[in-house]
Amino acid sequence: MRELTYAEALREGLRQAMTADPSVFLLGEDIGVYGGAFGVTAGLVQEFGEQRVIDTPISEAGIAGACVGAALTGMRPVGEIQFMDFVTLSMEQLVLQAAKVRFMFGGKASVPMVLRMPGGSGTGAAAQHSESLENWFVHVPGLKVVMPSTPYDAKGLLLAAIDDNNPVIFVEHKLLYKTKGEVPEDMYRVPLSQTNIVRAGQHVTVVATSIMVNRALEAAAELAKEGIELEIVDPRTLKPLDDAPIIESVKKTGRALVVHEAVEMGGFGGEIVARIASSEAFDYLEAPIRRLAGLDIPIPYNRELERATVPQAADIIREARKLARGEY
Amino acid sequence: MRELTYAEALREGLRQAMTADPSVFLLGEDIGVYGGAFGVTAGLVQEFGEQRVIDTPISEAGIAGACVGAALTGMRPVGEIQFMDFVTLSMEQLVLQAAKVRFMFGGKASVPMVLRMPGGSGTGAAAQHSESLENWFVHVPGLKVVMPSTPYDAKGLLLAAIDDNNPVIFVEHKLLYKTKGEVPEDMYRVPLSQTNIVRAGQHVTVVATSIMVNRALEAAAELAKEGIELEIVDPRTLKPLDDAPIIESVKKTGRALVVHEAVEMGGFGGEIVARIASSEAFDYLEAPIRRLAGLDIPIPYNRELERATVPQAADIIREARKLARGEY
Amino acid sequence: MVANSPLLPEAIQHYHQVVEELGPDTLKKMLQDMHTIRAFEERAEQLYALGKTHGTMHLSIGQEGTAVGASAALRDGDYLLNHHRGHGHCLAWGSTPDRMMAEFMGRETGYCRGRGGSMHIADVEANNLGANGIVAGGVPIAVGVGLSIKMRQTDQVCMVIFGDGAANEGAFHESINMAAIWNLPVIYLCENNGYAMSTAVTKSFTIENISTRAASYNIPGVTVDGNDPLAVYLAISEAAARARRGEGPSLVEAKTYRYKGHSRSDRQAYRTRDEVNDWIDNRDPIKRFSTLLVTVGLLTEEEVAAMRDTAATTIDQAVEFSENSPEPDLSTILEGVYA
Amino acid sequence: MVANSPLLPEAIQHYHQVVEELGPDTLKKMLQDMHTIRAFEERAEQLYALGKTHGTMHLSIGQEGTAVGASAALRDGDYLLNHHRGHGHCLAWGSTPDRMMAEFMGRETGYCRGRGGSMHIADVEANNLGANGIVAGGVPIAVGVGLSIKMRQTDQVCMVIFGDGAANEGAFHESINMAAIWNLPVIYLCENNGYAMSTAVTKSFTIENISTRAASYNIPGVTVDGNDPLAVYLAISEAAARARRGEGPSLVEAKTYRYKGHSRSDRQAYRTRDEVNDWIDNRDPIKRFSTLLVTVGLLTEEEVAAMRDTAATTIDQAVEFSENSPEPDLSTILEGVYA
Ligand SMILES: Cc1ncc(C[n+]2csc(CCOP(=O)(O)OP(=O)(O)O)c2C)c(N)n1
Ligand SMILES: Cc1ncc(C[n+]2csc(CCOP(=O)(O)OP(=O)(O)O)c2C)c(N)n1
Ligand SMILES: [Mg+2]
Ligand SMILES: [Mg+2]
Repeated sequence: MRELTYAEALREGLRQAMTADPSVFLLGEDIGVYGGAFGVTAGLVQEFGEQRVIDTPISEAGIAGACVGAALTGMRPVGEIQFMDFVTLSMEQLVLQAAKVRFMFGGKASVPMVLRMPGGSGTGAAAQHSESLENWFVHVPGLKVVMPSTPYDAKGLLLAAIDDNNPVIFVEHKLLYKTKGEVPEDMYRVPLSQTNIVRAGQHVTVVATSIMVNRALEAAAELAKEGIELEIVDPRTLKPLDDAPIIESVKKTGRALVVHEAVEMGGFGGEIVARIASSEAFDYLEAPIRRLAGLDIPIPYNRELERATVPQAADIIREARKLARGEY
Repeated sequence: MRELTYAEALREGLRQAMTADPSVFLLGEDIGVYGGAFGVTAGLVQEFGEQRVIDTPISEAGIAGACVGAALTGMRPVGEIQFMDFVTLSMEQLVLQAAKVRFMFGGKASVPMVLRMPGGSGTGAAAQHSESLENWFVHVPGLKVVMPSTPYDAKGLLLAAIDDNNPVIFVEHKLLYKTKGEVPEDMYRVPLSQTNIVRAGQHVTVVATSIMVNRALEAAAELAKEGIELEIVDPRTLKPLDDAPIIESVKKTGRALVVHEAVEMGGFGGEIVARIASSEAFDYLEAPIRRLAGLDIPIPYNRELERATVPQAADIIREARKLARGEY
Repeated sequence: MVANSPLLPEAIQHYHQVVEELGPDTLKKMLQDMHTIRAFEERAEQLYALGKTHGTMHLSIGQEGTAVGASAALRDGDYLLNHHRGHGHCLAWGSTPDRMMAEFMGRETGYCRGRGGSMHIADVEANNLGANGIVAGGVPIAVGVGLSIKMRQTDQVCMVIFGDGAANEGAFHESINMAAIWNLPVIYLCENNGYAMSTAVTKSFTIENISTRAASYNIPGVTVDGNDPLAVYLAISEAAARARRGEGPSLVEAKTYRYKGHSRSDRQAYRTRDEVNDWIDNRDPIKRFSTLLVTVGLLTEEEVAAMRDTAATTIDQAVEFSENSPEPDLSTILEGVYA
Repeated sequence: MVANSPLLPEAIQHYHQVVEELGPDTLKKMLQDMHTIRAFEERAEQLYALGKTHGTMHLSIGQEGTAVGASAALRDGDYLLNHHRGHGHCLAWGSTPDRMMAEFMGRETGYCRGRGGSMHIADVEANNLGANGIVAGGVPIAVGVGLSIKMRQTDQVCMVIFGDGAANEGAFHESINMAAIWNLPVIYLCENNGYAMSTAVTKSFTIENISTRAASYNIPGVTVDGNDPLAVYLAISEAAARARRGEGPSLVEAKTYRYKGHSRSDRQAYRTRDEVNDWIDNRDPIKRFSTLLVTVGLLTEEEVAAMRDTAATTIDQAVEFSENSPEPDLSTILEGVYA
């Protein structure tokens, strides 16, 4: 099948959604002629015009508010926050308005908006341009949180997110934009809240998100040579979470390693661990449940420090091996 | 010993800190002649003047920024965010500036600020005035997060937070302001990052924060009648977390229930569960680790719905009893 | 009562400007609405004191002129976003006191099924997109509503009402700028009642009129007497006409005053009783508007009194409706979070 | 080179206004600094192209006039907060190219021990509180610095530099308002280079001059030619004097232009090559200032050329210093998070 990059897959999803539905439009900083900081929207303004691909001023609260208001009144805005870090400026609109309006109004309004944003480190952009803040949103009732790891999922989940009648925080990863994978041409959806078993294996369940899925796959290939088979589980939608496949997997393997790039403390990994530890999988556990995640430091600029701050394939290999060998 | 309310204890802490150190000052909305939305700062402007008890415009990003700038240049600001919900407007300054400046500058600056804010539901203030967002901050390297449950801790932790050379998010609880407890008159400190065993017991470890400590104590009194003894553990400082006493306690009881008011999903409870599940306490567990926390909905206005959204003593009793009886 | 309220010469002038356009019925209805708003809020305060509601509330008693003047200038299909002190705006926009009171009392029959309460009353069917518990919370949303109108190519407008305090939130600035650069049909109505909670505008602004800030966005900015409903009507009408012509947003500042404390528990140490009384005695919008309508011969004093009684009856019924309404069923607690 | 750059009459006039105050040495040093800044950034760009650094960088080539003019107007002890396009500000403030280059190259000897990089260079000992990766990120911090100065009762001032794009962040508005109501010694310097990334000011503002926004806070607002260092010097001097007299903040807008793309990967589809060339050919701050100093007889053309060489040597040495400096030790990775 045809291969696209993650960025191209997203662009194709946006293009198809905009073509199919005139209420879909894009807004964000430098998404027009510049094509977005990571090129995701390149060419779309030429195709759909400045009325539907709207460059905004540098006003992240305004961008979020514009999405909320448009969504409340019949449109399906897809906003872009240039780097996930800047969503710190949109929190009030996202958390106190977008997420709550429907409930506060007794179920009588809906906010079908998507807010795309790239998270993650690895580009040397340092502490203020490298955050992984998805768990903040997971903690907010009323929001959905989606985090694709492959080009296929990127397009399919984006289309499903645009269809969805709720505010969806759509977290991309800078280092994934150039990764390639098979992407069908049709306007397919990957349903939200459907956890994916990326690789089957019987020894250790690795629950990984976003770029960590790729690193887990690398680790799995290595460990397979030692006879250790990882089962890699990608939730894809972090909220609402489809946790049944995770629990099932751990029941099978008896060992769980949860891997994400975000800082470990207070992160999404805790949620996964807690789901496992309070589930029927508890009785099947043969080892402590381990997390592998970002160090509790801001992302450093220096390349080596930056790499060492977040899990790499080698770290997954080390941890999974220990789990498999009963060294915990 | 003399009893004070939680609000009075905080006020006494502020007064003592301001008296002892001219670099300590307060700023926030309506903290002067109004005395703060919950009366915590009542009388302080009369005592210290408008130069040191500063009413601000309604500009939460500005308040946070003012704290950061003052802290960077030799002052020790204590800011107030009127309701924790409004800190959604301060996130950029707190997370991208206050928390990171020191690290980004190679350790060459410090940001000794405290930002006080009341969280929690129970006053009928509905979805936009009742949030418990502490885990967002727990997830941010460079911040400290403190959450006192008693008047004694409120004063002692506040003084320790003001002494601390890092940005401290100090989370109070609206329903605790009027609770009473013994508070020494001297300027004592409760050291940060010192978990407190509030009640000893051998059957179930209950890790509880803020107002849930009180509810856990109520539950413990009830369950004691049935011969079930809860051990109640209050982290007090959520970040950096002193987890050793928690692990120790679970090793003793073999059962853990983590209770907080914040929404369960993506909350601090996950962190506690994960610490336990990956620790040596794992081998001592006789039951799944359970969480009891806020429902995944915005806080409703209606009084009964509001109550039912967050854990009450009866819920703790039910869950702890099940754990103790091996019903999980 | 009518007699001792000074009639400003501008009021008469405004009356002559609008009487053709609005007609006597609308003018009377505006006064009736002012009475209804006041009665609603006085009752709300009582209910609170009696412990029949919990939570908080923000009363707009004294500010009724702005609410009715602004609403009268707009049409069915237009959008409203308002703020925490929003009972008056909702009533003037046409919400029924029954369902508002039921919401205030946390009942299933309330506009928000008892989930929202006083600070979150919305009437989505009437394009009232809600009060807001967050200062300036609705202001950025107005950009999106404006964009949506523009993209859907209707001739609707969106009015967003906020207080003086809100004009110091960054969101105010971002929103107006966006509406200005995109020429959106948004009316920014700043209801300047002199205080943000305890903070006087003189302490939080260095300018006399908040409408001055319109110049930062090169849009019209006017300040009007918020206690003169016709002055507000005229300003909002002009802003609406401009918006419908595709010429973009306007900032209207209505100067008014709240008689009650900020919310339920306010000792009001930040202002003097004399200041409050001066407004009540000399600038009350209901008294003034009554005097006007009596002076021009549209109403008799008796008819004015009857309006007050009608308002009281309406509110009695609203309370009765609410008290007879069920509380939300606990089993429905998880409803309405996701669509 | 000097010859073909037009000398504006204002430049001569400004020269006569400042020559007494600044003296020839400072004027010469300003030109030398402009050369050093340009050389630093040209080298930074090369190093990036050679793969010797990672991350991103924002070059201020073309904007050197604002940086040196503003710094010259302030004193030791004053505070600086600046922004992502900050190399020039830091160098003009007195930071050494060695440690800046080392930071840019992620070395332990850099100002931030290699943790910050280009966007976060700070020189805390010199009261340079740092560049900022967040648009308008430093702007609210300035309020706190101003408050702190006021409370400590020193005669320091705080200058915060930001771009045109930053003036559309809510934080800009909140900050200036707070500084205005409290009369804080803060100078807001908006370096308007015509674009925020790809977005022209004409698309994101409806006003001609961003300094117009000062009126919203009742503070002085002026717009000056940012490519005339003396014009910037004069405006900042006046703002500083005002601030030191306790009269509060000012907003100074310096209009300038960046020659390079926004950051490392910018195709610049949003502007024409002609537009860029026009600025380079006709308004270059270094050429202009050179022409001025030659015209008034302070320097010869040869001396100007020597300055360029000196700058090149300085930067050679800075690169050498950096390349010989160690990278941070991995074992120190957890350091510096908490005090
Ligand atoms: C973001 C935010 N900050 C603070 C508050 C608390 N608060 C509620 S109303 C209010 C005063 C608002 O003043 P103004 O905008 O003038 O409206 P008014 O109450 O005078 O009608 C404050 C500080 C809030 N609800 N939201
Ligand atoms: C809050 C925030 N939003 C967006 C960005 C991405 N960004 C970095 S610089 C920039 C343009 C800034 O323009 P301006 O303020 O005019 O400064 P200039 O780059 O022109 O010097 C943008 C959009 C950011 N760093 N921070
Ligand atoms: Mg007000
Ligand atoms: Mg610019």
